[in-house]
Amino acid sequence: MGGSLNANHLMFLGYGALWTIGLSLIGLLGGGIAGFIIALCRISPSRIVRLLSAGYVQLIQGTPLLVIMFLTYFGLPTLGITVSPLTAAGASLTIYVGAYLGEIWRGSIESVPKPQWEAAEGLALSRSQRMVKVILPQAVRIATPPTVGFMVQIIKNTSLASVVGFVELARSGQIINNSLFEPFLIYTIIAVIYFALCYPISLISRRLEMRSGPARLSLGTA
Amino acid sequence: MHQTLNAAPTSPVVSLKNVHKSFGPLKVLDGVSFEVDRGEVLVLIGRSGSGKSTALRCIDRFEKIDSGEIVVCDHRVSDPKLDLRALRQDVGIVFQSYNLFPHLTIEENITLAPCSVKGISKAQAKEQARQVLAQVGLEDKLHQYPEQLSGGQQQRAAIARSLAMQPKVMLFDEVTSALDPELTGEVLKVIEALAADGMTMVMVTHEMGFARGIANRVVFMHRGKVHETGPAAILTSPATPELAQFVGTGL
Amino acid sequence: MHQTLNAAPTSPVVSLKNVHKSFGPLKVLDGVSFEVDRGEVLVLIGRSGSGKSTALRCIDRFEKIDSGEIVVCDHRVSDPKLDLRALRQDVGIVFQSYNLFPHLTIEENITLAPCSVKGISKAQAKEQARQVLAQVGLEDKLHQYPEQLSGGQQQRAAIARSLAMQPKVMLFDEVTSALDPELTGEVLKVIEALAADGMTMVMVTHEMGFARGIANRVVFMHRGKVHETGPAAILTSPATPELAQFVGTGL
Amino acid sequence: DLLDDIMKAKKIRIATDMAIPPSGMMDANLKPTGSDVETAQLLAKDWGLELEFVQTTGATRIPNVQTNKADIIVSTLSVTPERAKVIDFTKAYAALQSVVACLKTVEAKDWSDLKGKTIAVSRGTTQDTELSNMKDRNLTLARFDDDATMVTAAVSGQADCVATSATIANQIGVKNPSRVFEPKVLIRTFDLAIGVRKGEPALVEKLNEWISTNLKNGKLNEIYKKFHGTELPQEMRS
Amino acid sequence: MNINLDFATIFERWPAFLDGALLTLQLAFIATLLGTVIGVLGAIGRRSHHPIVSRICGIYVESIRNTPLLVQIFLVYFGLASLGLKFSAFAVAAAALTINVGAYTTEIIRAGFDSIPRGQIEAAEGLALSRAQIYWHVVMWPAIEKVYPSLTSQFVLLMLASSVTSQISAEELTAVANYVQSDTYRAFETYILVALVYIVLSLVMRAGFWLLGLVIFPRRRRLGTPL
Ligand SMILES: Nc1ncnc2c1ncn2[C@@H]1O[C@H](COP(=O)(O)OP(=O)(O)OP(=O)(O)O)[C@@H](O)[C@H]1O
Ligand SMILES: Nc1ncnc2c1ncn2[C@@H]1O[C@H](COP(=O)(O)OP(=O)(O)OP(=O)(O)O)[C@@H](O)[C@H]1O
Ligand SMILES: [Mg+2]
Ligand SMILES: [Mg+2]
Repeated sequence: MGGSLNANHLMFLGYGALWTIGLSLIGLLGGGIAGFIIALCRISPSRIVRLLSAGYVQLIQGTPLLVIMFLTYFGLPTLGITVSPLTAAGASLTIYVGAYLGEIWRGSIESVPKPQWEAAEGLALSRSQRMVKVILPQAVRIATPPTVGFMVQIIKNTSLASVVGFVELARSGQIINNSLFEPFLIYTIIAVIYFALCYPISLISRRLEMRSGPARLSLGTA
Repeated sequence: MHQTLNAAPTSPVVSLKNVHKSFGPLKVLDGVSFEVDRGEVLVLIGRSGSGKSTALRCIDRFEKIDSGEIVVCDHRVSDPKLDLRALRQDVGIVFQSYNLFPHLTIEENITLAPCSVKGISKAQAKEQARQVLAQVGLEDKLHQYPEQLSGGQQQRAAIARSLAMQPKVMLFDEVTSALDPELTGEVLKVIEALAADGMTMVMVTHEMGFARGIANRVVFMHRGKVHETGPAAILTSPATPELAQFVGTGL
Repeated sequence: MHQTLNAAPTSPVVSLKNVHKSFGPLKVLDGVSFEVDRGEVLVLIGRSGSGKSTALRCIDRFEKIDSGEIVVCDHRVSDPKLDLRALRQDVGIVFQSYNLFPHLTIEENITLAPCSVKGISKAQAKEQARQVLAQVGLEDKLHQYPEQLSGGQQQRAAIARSLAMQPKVMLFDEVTSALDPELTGEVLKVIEALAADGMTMVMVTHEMGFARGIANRVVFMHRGKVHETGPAAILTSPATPELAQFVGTGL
Repeated sequence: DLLDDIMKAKKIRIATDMAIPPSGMMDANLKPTGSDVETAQLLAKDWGLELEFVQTTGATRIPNVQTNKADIIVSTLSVTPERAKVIDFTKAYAALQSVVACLKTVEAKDWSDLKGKTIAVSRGTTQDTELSNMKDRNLTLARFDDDATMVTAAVSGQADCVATSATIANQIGVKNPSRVFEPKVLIRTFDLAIGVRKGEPALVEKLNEWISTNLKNGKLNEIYKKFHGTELPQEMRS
Repeated sequence: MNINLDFATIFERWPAFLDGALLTLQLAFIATLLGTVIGVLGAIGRRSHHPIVSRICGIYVESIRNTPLLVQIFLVYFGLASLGLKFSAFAVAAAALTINVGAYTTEIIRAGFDSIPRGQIEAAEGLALSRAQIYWHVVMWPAIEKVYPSLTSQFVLLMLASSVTSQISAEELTAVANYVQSDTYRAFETYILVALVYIVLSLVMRAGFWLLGLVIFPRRRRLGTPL
């Protein structure tokens, strides 16, 4: 222990940041697909599907991601399913991000004014045609800013993958901190790296928001 | 506009029989019955809140009725097993608020349904879009987005969009209230041409002059009931004091 | 309604002198001048996009003009140091879209400004709300929310809200386009009563019958200019071909 | 059984937390180092096995062996009866002297002097458990998630006393020469053992043999001394 | 797998879990309350015509939203201490959470403000209401009503995120869980229990916000529009 910050430490942090980016992409991809399905389920004509998906969203949004990670990685083996850290982290992020994106997207779909649905109905378009040609293009405009905004949260939340053994940005900082004992310095560096990863996305999100009018929805985490 | 009417010549195109409809405690339609024959233009009038829009919405099954029977072009609208899309291919509806799709150009707004529902070719649909837009005096707005048009122009585009589906019945809900007299006149001509071509129409309007000019039959609604009905002439010589008051204080 | 007019009897209540206004490259008002005397009802007509709404909005300083002069009740509207709130206590405006506050009941909509701006007591404001609602035939809707009212009812509530401020001039922008003839008649009576009481009014309308009935003077706008002006009679015997075309094809 | 599996695979997976200095940490070149790390390396070398470190955090050390993601834990596990219900422990391979250390200027000779002072401690460590159980001594604890945070709290003046190993207490004065901490009261000496999941008697037996041998030949003591600055207790070495 | 789940050992510690849950709720409550105030002021500031005011609010929002909460907590805790200011862990945790959630609420409420149609504001201007009166009567309440679901979610997320304050010795629910699990080494049981407690807490919070919504938005109550 002791010593001072050197290039190796920075390399180590950089390597951690790569994992952070990789995990974010996995979460976004998996969560995006899951979220799309959830959003459709939430507005399904079937009451049971609506209830089940609403229950899923409530459950996941009420549970810290840390706990989801833990239970996926260490809980599934007790049921006889072995998962690698990458699978566990990917699955957890998918489950988690899907619940949030699903809600954002459902809100966007529902915020397309009711007369638009009716006008499309009046033109004899089928349910799927209404969705694809009239509602979704308008919903995408509404949904883009909060979706991009939520990506920032995904990036920050991948830090919890340390529980399944990933040494991503936050954990690599913690490890260095525990050999240097300089939390002030280390955490400021980490903050700067996170800022560098997140701020451009926030900027894009804001641009989009300005272009498509005020966002009715936005969600974030700490 | 070429119309192929399948309905047997004897049966009415639209028929409402003793239709009841409430919103919660509020009784909006209280035993409404009327019929519209082929090629007929029926004008629904009545004071605000008397249930005109609701009656129109029930015909196109945007609202489910509580009891009674509605038949439109041989579709039993009150039947729970109704084929909704088949009904709406036969019925065109234009709303009080124009409801153009804001993310599509006027041309795309108009060609969307003919291409998706009827499966006609893009080129054909575009040609048709040009025709119907010309009918409403908007041929130069083909590639504009709705928000680039004035209210009046948007309403005309919405009418054109409905016309493009070549429906058997057209329902209009106060389509002229955003138009100035000049444009109202133009639309009136369009609608007259449609009527001459055999189009059946039900329209809600507040403009009595317009009603007089276009109506084959007038239905005056009052407190959820059909209070008086008859040819356009009843607007000038009403039989009931309520209709007299309604038109008398107007123009 | 008790009006205390401070304007000197000789000066007009509203006066526009050579007003120019562009939106970007689009010239909307191109040297508009007219005056409205005390107690006069001026009706602005013209086809869609001719700048009627814009002229009205400039009078209440919702738009800043590029050049020219506007004076309303001795407020120099074109002056950058204008006391906006004082101007707007003297001017009531009702918009094309009703703009009731959706989260407040009709009563709260009406009492908000009198209580907050004029500081009158809650009880007094409620009493007044009942009066103005009765004037527009909505006394039973006091405790409803706007979305529970039909379009026509919402517009009448919006008029009542403006009346409650007892302004010296009222500006109306197509306030009757959502009303049926019966209600239009009622509102006409309200407005006539206001005029008799000395209220000065500027209104934009598409309904020529209404214009004929109420106007002391008519201003016909065409391409951002005052094209023709005169008493209501010009609607039946227009001097310019443009106005003739505008009213001729109408009712 | 697990021992056979390890020998067949020619590889042993050892769970070690790399964020608890001086037992597990990274050196300036970011190579794992520390007393537990060298102990693990010695074990693998002696048994002729390839060594794989499984990165864990404090909370996941046990689940890692329970769910067969690691074979054994060498990560400052101190033995308590409560924990022995969940995993099996080998005999002790090292010991940890826990003290309450305070700012040099603080007058404190025994427990009663610590009353009313805030004592910083790493949450969930055996020091934490011990002090938490001393209900009648009226101690005020401030629990931090790891040693680094606890040390920083002491360095920055958030706390004037810490309960930790003597080694870590010395670090505070290194970081901030105006705040030198020295051991005031001994809490206890804890045995540290290797953790194995329940029901693997053969592996525990073999590990016990290896520990005895290396305590006797002084190799474990050497590792301990290198990182903790003191020798293992006399009775362990004999 | 030789894991036998034994919840009894964990349940025995219920008083500790209860204390932790209460502290979590307290932190969430304080940060929600103060965060809303900051959010409203911040949103007004961001829309201010004064460039310096809106810039400062922008920097506040961006720096908070783009860095992890943990770092913010460290900076407040150790930063204050090195300035010689000592506060209890609870006070620091509450302050850090407030600063954090204030940035998010600023953004949400600003979006709500922006979504009020121009016509509404013009109607109010036409009635001679002052700027402050317009903000209060015509902009703020409808805006908050519109973004109420987002605000609710944000505050529930804040409650979940408050677990990080265990790092600076706040004895909230996660801290208790960490302590219990390292004392007993029964990580599964602890985490499952803690997940359940968090779900209950978030349901309690949502129910609380729903009830509050009925009180502060009479229109929603009357018209039965779901919140
Ligand atoms: N979805 C609804 N829920 C509850 N009440 C409704 C609904 N739609 C309409 N109403 C009420 O039903 C009554 C009739 O409404 P409708 O829109 O049919 O009137 P209308 O004759 O078209 O009036 P207007 O001329 O103002 O358009 C009104 O009192 C209205 O408030
Ligand atoms: N804020 C604005 N920005 C840009 N252009 C505008 C704006 N407001 C109005 N315009 C344009 O100015 C012109 C005049 O608009 P205005 O609303 O005054 O017309 P109008 O006579 O009231 O028409 P209508 O009868 O359709 O209401 C129109 O072409 C319109 O597109
Ligand atoms: Mg209607
Ligand atoms: Mg206009």
